[in-house]
Amino acid sequence: MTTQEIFSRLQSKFEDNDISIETEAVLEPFIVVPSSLIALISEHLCRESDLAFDSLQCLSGVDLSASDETMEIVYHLFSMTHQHDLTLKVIVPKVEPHVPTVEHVWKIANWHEREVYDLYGVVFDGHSDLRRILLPDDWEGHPMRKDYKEPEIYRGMKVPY
Amino acid sequence: MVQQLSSQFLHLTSLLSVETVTPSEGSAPGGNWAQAFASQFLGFLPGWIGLVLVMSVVAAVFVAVVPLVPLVLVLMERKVSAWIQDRVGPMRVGPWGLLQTLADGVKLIFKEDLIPPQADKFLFRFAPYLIFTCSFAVFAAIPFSQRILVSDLNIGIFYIISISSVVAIGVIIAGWSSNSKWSLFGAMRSAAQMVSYEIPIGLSILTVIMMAQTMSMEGIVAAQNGAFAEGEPIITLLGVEVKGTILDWMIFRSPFTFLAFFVYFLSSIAEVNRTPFDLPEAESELVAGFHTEYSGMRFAVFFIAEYANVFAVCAIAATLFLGGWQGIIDEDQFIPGLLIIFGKTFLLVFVMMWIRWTLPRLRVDQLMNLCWKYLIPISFFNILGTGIWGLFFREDSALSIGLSFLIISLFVVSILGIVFNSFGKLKPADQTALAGNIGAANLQKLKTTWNERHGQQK
Amino acid sequence: MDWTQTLFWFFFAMTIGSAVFVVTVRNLVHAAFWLMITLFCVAALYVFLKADFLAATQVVVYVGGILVLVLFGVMMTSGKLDLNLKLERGQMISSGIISIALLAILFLIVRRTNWQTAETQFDSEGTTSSIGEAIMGEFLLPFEVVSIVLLIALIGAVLITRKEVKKEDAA
Amino acid sequence: MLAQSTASEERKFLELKPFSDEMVVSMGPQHPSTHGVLRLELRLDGEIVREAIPHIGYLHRCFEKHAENLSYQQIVPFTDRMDYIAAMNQNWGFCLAVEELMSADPKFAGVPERAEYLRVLAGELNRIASHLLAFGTYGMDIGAFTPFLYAFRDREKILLLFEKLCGARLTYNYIRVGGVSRDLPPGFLDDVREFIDYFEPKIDEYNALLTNNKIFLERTVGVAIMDEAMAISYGATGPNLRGAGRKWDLRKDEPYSIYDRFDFDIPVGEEIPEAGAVLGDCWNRYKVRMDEMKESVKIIRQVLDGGLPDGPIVAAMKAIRPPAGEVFSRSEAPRGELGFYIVSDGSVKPVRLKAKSPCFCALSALQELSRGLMIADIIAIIGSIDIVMGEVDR
Repeated sequence: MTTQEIFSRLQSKFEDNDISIETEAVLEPFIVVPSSLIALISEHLCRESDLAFDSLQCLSGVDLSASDETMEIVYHLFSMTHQHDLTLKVIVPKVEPHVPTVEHVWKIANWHEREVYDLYGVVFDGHSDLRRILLPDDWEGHPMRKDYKEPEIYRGMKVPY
Repeated sequence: MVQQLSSQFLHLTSLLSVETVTPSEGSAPGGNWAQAFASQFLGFLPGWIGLVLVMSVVAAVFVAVVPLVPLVLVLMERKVSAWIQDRVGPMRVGPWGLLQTLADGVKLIFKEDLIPPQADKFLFRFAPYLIFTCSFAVFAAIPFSQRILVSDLNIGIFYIISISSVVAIGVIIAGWSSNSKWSLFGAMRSAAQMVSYEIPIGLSILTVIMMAQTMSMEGIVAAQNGAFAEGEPIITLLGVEVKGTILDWMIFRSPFTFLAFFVYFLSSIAEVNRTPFDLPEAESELVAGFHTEYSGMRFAVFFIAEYANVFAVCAIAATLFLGGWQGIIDEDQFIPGLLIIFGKTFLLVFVMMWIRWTLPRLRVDQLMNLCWKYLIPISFFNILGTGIWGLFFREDSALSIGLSFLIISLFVVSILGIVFNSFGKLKPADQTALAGNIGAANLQKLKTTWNERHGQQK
Repeated sequence: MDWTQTLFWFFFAMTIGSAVFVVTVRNLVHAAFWLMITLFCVAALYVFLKADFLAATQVVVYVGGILVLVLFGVMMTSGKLDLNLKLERGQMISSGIISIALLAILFLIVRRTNWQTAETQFDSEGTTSSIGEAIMGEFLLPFEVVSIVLLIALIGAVLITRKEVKKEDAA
Repeated sequence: MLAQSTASEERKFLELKPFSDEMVVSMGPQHPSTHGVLRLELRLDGEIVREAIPHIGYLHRCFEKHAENLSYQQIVPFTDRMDYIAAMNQNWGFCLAVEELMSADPKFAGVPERAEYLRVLAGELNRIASHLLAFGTYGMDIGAFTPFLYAFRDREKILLLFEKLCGARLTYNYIRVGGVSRDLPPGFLDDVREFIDYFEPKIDEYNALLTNNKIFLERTVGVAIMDEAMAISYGATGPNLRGAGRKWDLRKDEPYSIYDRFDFDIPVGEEIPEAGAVLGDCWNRYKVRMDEMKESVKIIRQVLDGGLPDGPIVAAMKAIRPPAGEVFSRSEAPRGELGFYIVSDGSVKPVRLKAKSPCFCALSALQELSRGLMIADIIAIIGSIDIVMGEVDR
């Protein structure tokens, strides 16, 4: 199933919402969904037998530039059953970003979301164990953001060397 | 030359006999020996001071000489493992790396002796010595030839069991006092393991005691001497009287002792914490188990004690089941008994090393399963069988030994037959399963690859 | 004084001294350690009595078995070793009375027993065979009864400590 | 004869009622068998593990942040440091992603054929080296020391080949965007042939030594079953997924490079009721790796027999400046599917680079896998999912 078909499926299912597709001038088309819907849509995509996106390939945060007001969270989905793939994007504000978790849909989302929380500061609502994963627990800030300023001192150690 | 040396060694070692400690008059020959020695050379001193002096010297010699055995074993282990693993092993220190262990020992002595700040310092220091003492005290009752025996106790083998059971305490104390959770785990595992495996060991030894009807180590060795030929030489070859045979050895005396030997050997591997039963110090699970926190000389002491234990259990196996210091030649020992028992012991030690460098490690529950569900029932069966065997054959005769040999060979042949016959008929999946059971697939595959290669060369 | 007597008194003093430590030391594992010394010294005293089999049994059973289990139990409660083991006044009095009573009984027994003196001839073959004959002969019935009691205790212990639940729907 | 392996089946359903307090032990970051600096927070009831919580990040080197400040070619050496056991495949995965991104650019002619062959050769050799290490260390985890040394003996030969090929033994930086860094040294193909002729019978020897060993079977068969659904949900790929019985290999199912030209099988786990082996248990995960080595040998043999085409080894291009856009590209590394998500704004540096590490996904399943098993089983699991912390932490 192509992204376009899936998009129309989603549109008919979630009528009143602002789901859009980007196919022009990109290598891989993707669908932009509102952040409040991502959990529902994910569940739909995973559970429907003809979609059956049973595998979450990757969940990444993207911050394109320091001047932007928003960040993206990108979901790369893949169906092992039908061997088709799909890219979902969620746009979140940089100030207090909140996204519902998809942990209950794909178990791997647990760690991926922790990583995005760690590096971008996106809070995944409903996540069972939202802690930092790669950085120390007491690290300040979210370093993968473009506007991140590294601290001068961490636990008495000089950080920039 | 060797006999001279060994008799001199006897002069020293026999003085350490426990009889000298007991308040006895004329009952213990060993005591007399030491007293005579003391009064002859140290007569100017009050009797008991001289005796204590002599005993101290002997003990010092004993403690100085016996650690040479672990020294050799460590090197042997490294070389054997190297050969098995397609390497050369230590090569730099001395010719063929012969002095490697010595160098390691020196290194360990000069290493900083670390004691974790949270450790129970008194027990932490004490534990290695407890293990060391117990490991070496065992040697006092092992007869290394007809003359080299520190003390021929009435309860020889029982004394060995009792002393070696104390090692478990040393391990527990070492693990607990380190105040490290890994050490504690090692200690708890070893407590469970050693206490459990003492049972099959004890029961297997009991079958031998039942056959020999004595607990004295000398007595057990004597019981394996010429029962078949009843003191008369079977054959005289080139002027040498061949008196005993291998069939006199305890292992072949009845089918049950044959089984008991393997039970004993397996359990003793567990008792000395070696792969596949090295759970107390499983390095991939517990870092180093009970001696995780030890360093320097204290670690070396553990190490030495471990190898002393290995040697001791193998020497005991050789004594109980394989005829001890006796060869199959005459009583005057054409080859010195010391060499014979060392040969037998090192053979068993080699098998232990072979096993260690080949097999993976069991899990705790499997270890306990093996002990409680297999080895202990087999041991009880052995005891029952030995009792019944003893009822039928009150004295060992040509009949009993022949029958025993027949049963054992039938047993072995049938097992081998089952294994090799059925193997080719199985599906690959079954082969895998069976291979797990007996390792025959390993043989089979090696055989085919060998054949292929040699076929190709032709 | 003969040197053997010196040794005897040495072991005697060690037994009493380490036993005192067992009850006074605060740390449970240290107490177990001193108990080990006590048991060893008692074994040594058995040797003086020429009861070699008994001495070895003492070491196997008490040191190699029971003490290991004691230590095992202590380690299971690891982390709780710093408990304040101070007694209540009431416990103090009651335990004092019991101890004194026990001491009195022991003393009476010691006084009334007809101790065999040094003239008694020991079998130089050791005591092993006579013990074996006694157990397998005169005291066969008590021996068997004791073994059955132990077996029952063993089974009971296994039942109590290890409860395995088979969960059919676990997968 | 000792036991059918019913014990392991029993243990699957074994639940011990807790009688003692929980004990919390840190396994790692310094521990012999956590394969690097993994820390497991073990909550134990005696030997039984109630919960094993992985803590990662001890080897976090900010790969993704670094990458945002480097040109594409400069990132390649950083990928070496991800999975340092299979650095070739990491290079390759990254280059594939960049090349896919550049394919929109008409000036980019694509990777020359000779380079593709060289990549396959290097990649498959490295797969063997990686699986050898997995096999050796797994043996050591289970307690057998000797397989480890055998594995290293043979891995050494591969490392020597790589040293000839690119001068490095561990971090190769060989596969570059658009091709490979240098051509074959003289006599290299003969050396490779000599090696695979030597190595192929060794696999059977290793199977005889370890795979079919009774104790090894007891330890691994039926332990920590990760079935297909669970593996997919956790994103576990590669041998971990194939061990669960799913025949899925990007080299076959979504062939990249020139893998469609080669004839090879995809080994999957198998049920062996007699031995108690269940799909997705530790043994099957391990066994798949052993079988994959044979398949890699097959591929290498085809590369050697087919004859390498002549030609350039790197695509002609001025600067690596992919057009704006984004791409998510996957490749089959020894430890599973390695994905790179690259967002480009048309400059020489990526705006965002995310590496989707197979070990990261597989490791996240550890917590669920280890519940109710024993300490020794935890070791068996870590070894069987074959993690490299450099890749997990990036």
